[in-house]
Amino acid sequence: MSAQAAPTAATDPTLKSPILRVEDLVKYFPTGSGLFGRSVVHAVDGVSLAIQAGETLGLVGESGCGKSTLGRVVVRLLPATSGHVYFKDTDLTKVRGEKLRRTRQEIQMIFQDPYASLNPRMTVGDIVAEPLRNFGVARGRKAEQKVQEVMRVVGLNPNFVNRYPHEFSGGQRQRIGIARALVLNPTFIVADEPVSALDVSIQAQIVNLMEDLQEKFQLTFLFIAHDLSVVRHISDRIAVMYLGKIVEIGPSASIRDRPLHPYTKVLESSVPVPDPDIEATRKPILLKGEIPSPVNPPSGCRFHTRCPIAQQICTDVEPPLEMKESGRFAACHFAGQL
Amino acid sequence: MNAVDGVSFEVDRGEIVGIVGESGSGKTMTALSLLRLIPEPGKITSGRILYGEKDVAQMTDEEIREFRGNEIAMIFQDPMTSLNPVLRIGFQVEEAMIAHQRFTNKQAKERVVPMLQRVRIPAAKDRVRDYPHQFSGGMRQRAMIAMGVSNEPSLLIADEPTTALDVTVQASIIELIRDLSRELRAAVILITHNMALVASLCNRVIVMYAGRVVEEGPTRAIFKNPQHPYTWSLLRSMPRVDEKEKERLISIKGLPPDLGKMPPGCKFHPRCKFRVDRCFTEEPPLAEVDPGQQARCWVLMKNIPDPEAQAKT
Amino acid sequence: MAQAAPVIQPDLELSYEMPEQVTLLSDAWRRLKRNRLALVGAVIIGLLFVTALISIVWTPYPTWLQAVGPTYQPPSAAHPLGLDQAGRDILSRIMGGALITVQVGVGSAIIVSLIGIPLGLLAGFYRGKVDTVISFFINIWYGIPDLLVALILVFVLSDALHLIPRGVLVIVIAFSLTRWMDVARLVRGQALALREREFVEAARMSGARDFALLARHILPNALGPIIVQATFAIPAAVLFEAFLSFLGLGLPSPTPSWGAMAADGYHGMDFAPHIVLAPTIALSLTLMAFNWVGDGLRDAFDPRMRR
Amino acid sequence: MRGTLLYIGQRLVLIAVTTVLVSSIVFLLLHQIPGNAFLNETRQTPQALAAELHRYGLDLPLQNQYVNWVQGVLHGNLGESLVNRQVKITPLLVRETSVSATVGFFALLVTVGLGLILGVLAALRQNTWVDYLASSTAVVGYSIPSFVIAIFGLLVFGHYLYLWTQGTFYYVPGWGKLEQIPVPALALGLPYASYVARLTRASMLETIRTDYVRTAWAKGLKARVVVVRHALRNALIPVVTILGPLITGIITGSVVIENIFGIPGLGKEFVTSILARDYNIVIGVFTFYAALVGLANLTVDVIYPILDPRIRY
Repeated sequence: MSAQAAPTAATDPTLKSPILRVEDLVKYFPTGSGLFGRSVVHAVDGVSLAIQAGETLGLVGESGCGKSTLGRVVVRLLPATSGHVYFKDTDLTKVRGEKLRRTRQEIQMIFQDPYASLNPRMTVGDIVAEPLRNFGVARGRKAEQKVQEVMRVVGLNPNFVNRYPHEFSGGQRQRIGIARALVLNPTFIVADEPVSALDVSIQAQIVNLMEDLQEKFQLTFLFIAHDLSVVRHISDRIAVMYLGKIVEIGPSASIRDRPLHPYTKVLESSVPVPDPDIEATRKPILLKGEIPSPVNPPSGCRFHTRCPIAQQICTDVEPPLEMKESGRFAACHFAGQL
Repeated sequence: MNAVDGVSFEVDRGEIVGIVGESGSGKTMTALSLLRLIPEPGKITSGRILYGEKDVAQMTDEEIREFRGNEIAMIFQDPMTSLNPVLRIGFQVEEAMIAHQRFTNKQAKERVVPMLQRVRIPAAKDRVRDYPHQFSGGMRQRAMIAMGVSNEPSLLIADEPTTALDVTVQASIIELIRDLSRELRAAVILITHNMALVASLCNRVIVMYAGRVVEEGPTRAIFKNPQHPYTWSLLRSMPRVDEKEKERLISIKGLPPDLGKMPPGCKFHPRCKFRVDRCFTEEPPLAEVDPGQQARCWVLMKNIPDPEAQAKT
Repeated sequence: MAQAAPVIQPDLELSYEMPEQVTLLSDAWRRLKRNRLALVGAVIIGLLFVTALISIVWTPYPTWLQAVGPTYQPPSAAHPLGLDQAGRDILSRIMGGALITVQVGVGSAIIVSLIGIPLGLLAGFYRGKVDTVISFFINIWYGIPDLLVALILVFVLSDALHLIPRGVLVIVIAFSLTRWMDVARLVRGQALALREREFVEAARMSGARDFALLARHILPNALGPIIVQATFAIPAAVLFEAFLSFLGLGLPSPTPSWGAMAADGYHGMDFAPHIVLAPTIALSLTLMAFNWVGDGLRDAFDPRMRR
Repeated sequence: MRGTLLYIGQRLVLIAVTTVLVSSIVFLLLHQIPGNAFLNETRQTPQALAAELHRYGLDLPLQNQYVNWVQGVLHGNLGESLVNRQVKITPLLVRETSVSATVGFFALLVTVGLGLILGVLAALRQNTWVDYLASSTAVVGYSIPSFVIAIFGLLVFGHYLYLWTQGTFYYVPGWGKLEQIPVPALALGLPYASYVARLTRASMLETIRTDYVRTAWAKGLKARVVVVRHALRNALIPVVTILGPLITGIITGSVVIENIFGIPGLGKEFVTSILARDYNIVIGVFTFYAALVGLANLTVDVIYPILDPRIRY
């Protein structure tokens, strides 16, 4: 590692103690098992980022941008096509078998769909206790106590250990999912759209809970969501993804005040605010065309087909994700000009 | 079980009214009942739906058929499942126009492409022969809107029209609805769970909870000066994209009530932080609190000093 | 933010009553009990099993005994279902036939499941080469008249090669060898779909090993459709046996197979229809009962399909 | 279009491979059997027997016999009957196939026609006597094996009808007259018709509740248009998917039906030749069956995308 090398998003010098570093991560999915020629979906295409211990990094993007895939590759639910994911000092893309299984003690995941992420045939107690059982951490009475303790922490009545998931409401189920993720005392949690399936009034409960837990247990979150308002609220830093690539990373507040990438700007301008006075003057920047297919992504900058300020160079040369200011990275030839 | 109980409101020509509420609040049922589209075995047990002088609830089957899509059109939440997967987009729009004899088959055919262009579907000429699965979510919703406005109805009901869509697409669909309502001078009822969307599009807001209207009034009043604790808390439970300082969200504890197990008294009292004894036993009426603004509450937010502090405990 | 670590104030939601506790299985059972057709089916199946058990120790006359009275004798007090063309007591033979039916049906359902479930799980869960091979068999079999292959198998295995004597066993084996693909296909599809479900991913994240994933998460959730499929395998096997025996290719002569009895009576149909009526009604009732219970189970496990 | 032709081409190759493969299995199975049709003949000199064996190539090692047989199949030559010497199998089976196909076609007509009509009626008149009658017929009908229906058919049409009409109407089993088709076709088709009726009813009830049918109502379309164009068309899709297995079932069922009614088709030939140990014919019939089932499945798969544009090859 030479001293002159420009910092990348994976080696962000403003992060004092990164717990996770993702370098040039690529995930392709083969598609169409046609006999003649096969194509690949470029779901995640060269992503680099780093997460500071104890922070929440928000990963935001629209459907199909690859944010969920990225989350799953990071925790190794999916194997990477290429690239590295360093957690502390181990490269998660290289471990396998029993060693991979052991990493689950430190890395956990909260899932989007509180209906689909709980096994309908298991009681809540069994669901929350499963990680304990798989790792032989606690058994019998001790496991029971641990389960009840965790349930209390996430705001569930511990008397309901023998109930089945379908007897709970969406918000309660999401709490069960959080309890399962917490029971092994992990350090890093990937939360994949944890509130998007919930009603507004319930979303706030879960968001508050996650904030409390983070403070109490010094957790590090990768918080994946499509809703910029939620991501803004919960995250210290935000990464914006478009068509398999990260277009901008930076501290949440500075992105809000002055987005560097045109796509970030478009996204910011599109989200309505519950205030009729602001809404009366807000003018969303409307994008032309449709999101291109990840099977056949555009040349150069992937956003150039829809970008309001695109020029010839954007079609020809792909802009790297580079540090534009201290701690702020953007992949754009004309960063900050929209 | 009453999914919707004693809901009254009116919509004027050219007005955009928002009905907000969470799932199970009865907002969709209210909208469906306007066109008598409530799924079996549900039915309208009492009340009138006056459209001008006509009562929709009393119409014969043929009358209601002539009425649907002609006077009142509806746009549904999920554009994927709401379009027939085996019929071409153009045909589905055409069909809506022929149904009311406003246009001959030939006229309808000729109007399809302009109609799709009007809802800003690019390359409409080539895409009329596409099937719904060949359209993106946003384009499908545009096609739904084209179908809805093809007979120039005077009221358009949009049931969560952007919930299934990405935020950048949502922005353009909302613009489209705004523009069309202006061009057609049609009234719009926007049904949504998203308060921010209401702030951006509507003149007036109806807030529903547990099958009832809990608050109603001009958009500005509702957002700046909400009187019902539910409206007030809902506004503070949503994170805002322009949030300057990280403030803890005010969450509404518990869950909305089950249709089968409605609490006595005010339906919101089990979750309400400002309740008084009366709320437990007696259901408040929807009463005027300010000119044009009504709320269904015994307490009213204006009578509570420093509600923020009280809500956070 | 120099506060002390916040004390978490959980929203215990204690004030909310939970609905009465119901497990998925008990819920399915409740739905099944409300299905009248399935109940009638269950009663008929119950009778069939009881009859089969009784026939092991007692029938009014030995099923093979000829000339217990005049041939072709219509139903009478002594012989409630009459006598057949060889003067055998039809009631006794119907009872004996019940035992054969139960053996064929239940035996086939078990063997089909024993072959199909593991293969389907392997193919669906591990995909890759295992899946390619198993799917190849499934696809080939999907495109051929499998019962006719089974028919030839019975003929070859017992008559021609004398490997297995003609009897219930060879029929069960031939049927299972050609029909395990049904179960395998279903289980494979279930496993393929379930392995992508979030709760299986969550179990992986919980550190579950493959065996635990299969045994605790995938199989229990696929059990409903498997039970339904296995239930439908019973009438299919029973029908196959009847079909073979009717053609004279199934169970050998004195065996009281319902199919063979129908074939026996078929020639004297115009003057002694009772000989053909008894076995065909017994057979149809049995098939109906299993189909009704199968339908009931399907509706119970999958409320979406409910009428 | 090119894709479809390519697909059909691939499938035809696959059918050919499957047919040869499955027939090979049958060939090899049957050639494991010691003895053959000749051994049953008593008055035969060893020389004559050897000559016969040689003529049929049965004196060759198994692998040579197999190669000869495969070459024959690829040229459309299935050899000669072992029992009726010098009778060429291919033309015989082609003739018999046309007989079986006629019965099978009418059975399919009963299955699909009757099944669809009953299913749609039951769904449209859900929970009325029409529904109860159709549903209970179906629920009984699909459990009665076709040979049982055949026996009852014979009893009624061949025996009781003769008695009741003093011999005016009488059904004669056999083949060659038009009036000999309906009873076997009904016997063969009824169980499956019941199955189709049940499936159609369930599928119809499901589509009637879909969002796109609600959209069709909201457009103000006439009830007939909603039911036929929007509901029925989509309800047919799952019905088409089971046509393949249905045809396999009808072919299997025809084996026993043809024997009961004395119809000189493939099924009768199949049983006769098994009992007579005329293995060449058994293998031949099987080759025909495998090809028929393959072609039937292919036909269904080609029809499928016409009904459901989401499917493309």
